[in-house]
Amino acid sequence: MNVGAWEAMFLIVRRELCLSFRRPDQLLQPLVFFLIVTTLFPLGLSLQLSLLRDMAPGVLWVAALLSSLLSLDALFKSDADDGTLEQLALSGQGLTLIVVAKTFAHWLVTGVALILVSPVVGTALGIPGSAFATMMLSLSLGTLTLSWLGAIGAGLTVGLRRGNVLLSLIVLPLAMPLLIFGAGATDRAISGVSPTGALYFLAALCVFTCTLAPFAATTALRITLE
Amino acid sequence: MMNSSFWAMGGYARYVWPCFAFACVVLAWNLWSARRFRVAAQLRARRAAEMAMAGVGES
Amino acid sequence: MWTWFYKLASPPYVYGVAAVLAPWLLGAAALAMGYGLIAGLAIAPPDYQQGQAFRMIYVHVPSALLSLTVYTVMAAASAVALIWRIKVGHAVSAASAPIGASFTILALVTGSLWGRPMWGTYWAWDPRLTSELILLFLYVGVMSLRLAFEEPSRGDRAAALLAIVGVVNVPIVHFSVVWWNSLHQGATIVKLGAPSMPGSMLWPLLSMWLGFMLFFAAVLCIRLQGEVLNRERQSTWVREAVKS
Amino acid sequence: MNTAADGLGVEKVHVWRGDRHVLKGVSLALRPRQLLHVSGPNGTGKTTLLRVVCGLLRPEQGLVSWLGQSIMGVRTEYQAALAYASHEPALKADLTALENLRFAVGLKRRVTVSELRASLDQTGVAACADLPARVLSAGQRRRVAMARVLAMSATLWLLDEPFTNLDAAGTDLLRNLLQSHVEGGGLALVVAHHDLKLDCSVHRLELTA
Repeated sequence: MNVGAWEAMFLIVRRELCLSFRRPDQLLQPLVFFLIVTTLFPLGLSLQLSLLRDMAPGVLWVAALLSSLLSLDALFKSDADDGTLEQLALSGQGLTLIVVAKTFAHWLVTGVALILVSPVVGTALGIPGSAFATMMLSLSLGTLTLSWLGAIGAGLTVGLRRGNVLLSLIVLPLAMPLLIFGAGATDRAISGVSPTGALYFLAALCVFTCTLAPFAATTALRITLE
Repeated sequence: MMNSSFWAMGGYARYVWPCFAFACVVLAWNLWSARRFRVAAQLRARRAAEMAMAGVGES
Repeated sequence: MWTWFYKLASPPYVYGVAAVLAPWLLGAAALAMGYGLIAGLAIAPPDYQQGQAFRMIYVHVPSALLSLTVYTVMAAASAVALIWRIKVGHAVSAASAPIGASFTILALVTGSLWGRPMWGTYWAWDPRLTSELILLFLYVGVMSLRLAFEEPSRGDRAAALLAIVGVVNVPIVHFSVVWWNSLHQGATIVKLGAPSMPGSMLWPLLSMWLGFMLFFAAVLCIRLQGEVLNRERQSTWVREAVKS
Repeated sequence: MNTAADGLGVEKVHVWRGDRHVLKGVSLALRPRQLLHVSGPNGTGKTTLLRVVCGLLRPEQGLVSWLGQSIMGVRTEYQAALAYASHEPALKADLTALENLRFAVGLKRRVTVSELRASLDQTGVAACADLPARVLSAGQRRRVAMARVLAMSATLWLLDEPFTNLDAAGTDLLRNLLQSHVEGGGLALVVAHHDLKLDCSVHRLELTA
């Protein structure tokens, strides 16, 4: 009568989605932060779309990275604070499965929202419609990888009082290759060159992180759960 | 042997000597801070030993 | 052979060995660096391209190599400590972090000083220097994570995991920075590289590198004694060792 | 090695919290149909012992065994067979009591909503099944947590001060639940300050400073 792994994962994802949609304001905050950060750049730089276009991929990607990081802190913290994380850990499903399900649910809530909003932001920054496909594909790979890197960071800093800054300090250096290949792919798509090279590297990074990060995140959580 | 052309470093003296000076600073800092760290640890250990010796309760 | 390895796991043995080795390593480091400095500055001929400016490689290249080696040593010690639960591994990792960070800063400063004559500015996002900068961020991440926990044993394990995750990412970061540099920069600007060198130039570099390695080992031994004492403050052998 | 072949065995467990030697060689054995009442002044490691027993905290020295095997080897099977109620009731404030139960128990075994409502009713909080945990009182939350332990139908109960915030009726209710669980072949390790006044076989473990 034991609950299967997939069934348990599906249940946890439903739990996370149900929890997130109970507090829609916390759902929108990273998104609004993403929009605000991308509006800062034209104000700081210039309003000519031609000039903005060269900066657009970098701006878009840096904003996406920062807004994902913002929401990563809450990945384990809310459950750790009210003790439910221990209940999940002791559910007999193994901590790795819990971490995989929670991180995937977190990506669904934050990453996918970023991807859906990115065309709007892209147009505002002068990115031509032809590049949207590559941009959204690279963003989806990028945010998924970042969610996993963030899961390791969140696992390490969940017990700390002011862990948010430390989380960014830990995760951003690991996310720099992501930014390079992601912005690189979008940049080449804009200039008409085929972005497949950068996209392959990004996909390789994504697969590499998605396979190894769960174990690192589980060890991290086990350290702080003690 | 220590003529002026040696110190001039072919015009690059402005970069070569600060470079080596900073290297000495970093090496000296490493040595000094390591020694200071060890002494502090020994002091703390000695104090902990005296406290334990004097029977002041470790909980 | 295993008894030697097993003895390394016991803190009093490591404390004793570190105390004995430190002065010898320091002496050897001074010798190697002494020869390297004299030969590098005075005896080696100037480079036909960079002139006398090339002599800065005698500090930049060893410190850049060391910054990577020390990170690898830190990650290896962390892996040993995390997998086989040998507490001395955490002490070695905690002791080597600040040394590695200082070498990274040294590599960055000497790199920008060495690049200045070629580029006209002190920083031109050279791929090697950029990777070095990111390595510094990794060092700072590991050190600050270790200090963020009240309980030392938990901070050790968290920093150990981050060190292992970091060491896996170092080659990835380096490769992607090189790819990024070739994408935007092209080969126009001469990259910071050691010129191909005849023997008279090469020997000082090798001895400086050896000197830096020995120096790292010496400072590690000194710092390791402090770290071991901090972690074993309650055990009995510490009371004897400290009383004398 | 008195590892209880059919129950829970703890062998000379040592735990340090920073410089404090919290658990000094604690040993215990618990067999089915037995209850262990752990008591002792604050800060003597009662909660730490519970966290070591349920496998959350790995002791520096010593061994915890379940059915004769070390729990580190069979960690997930062991944790599937236990129900842990921590010091706080551990409920998600935004979820209703029923949802809290469904997501927590649903990970351990397939359970229907009616079963969940039945266990909520058994602990007397059936009325607030659909209220968010945020609005419940401390006593009601404690009862929902108890309903969760009941619904998991685990063989081993690990309860950390389950009587806090409970009124007289709640205390009696909990005592009967413990009684029937232990007599039904279950094991229970309860941390509590006052006497349990149960008439099944109760062992005492006093943790000293």
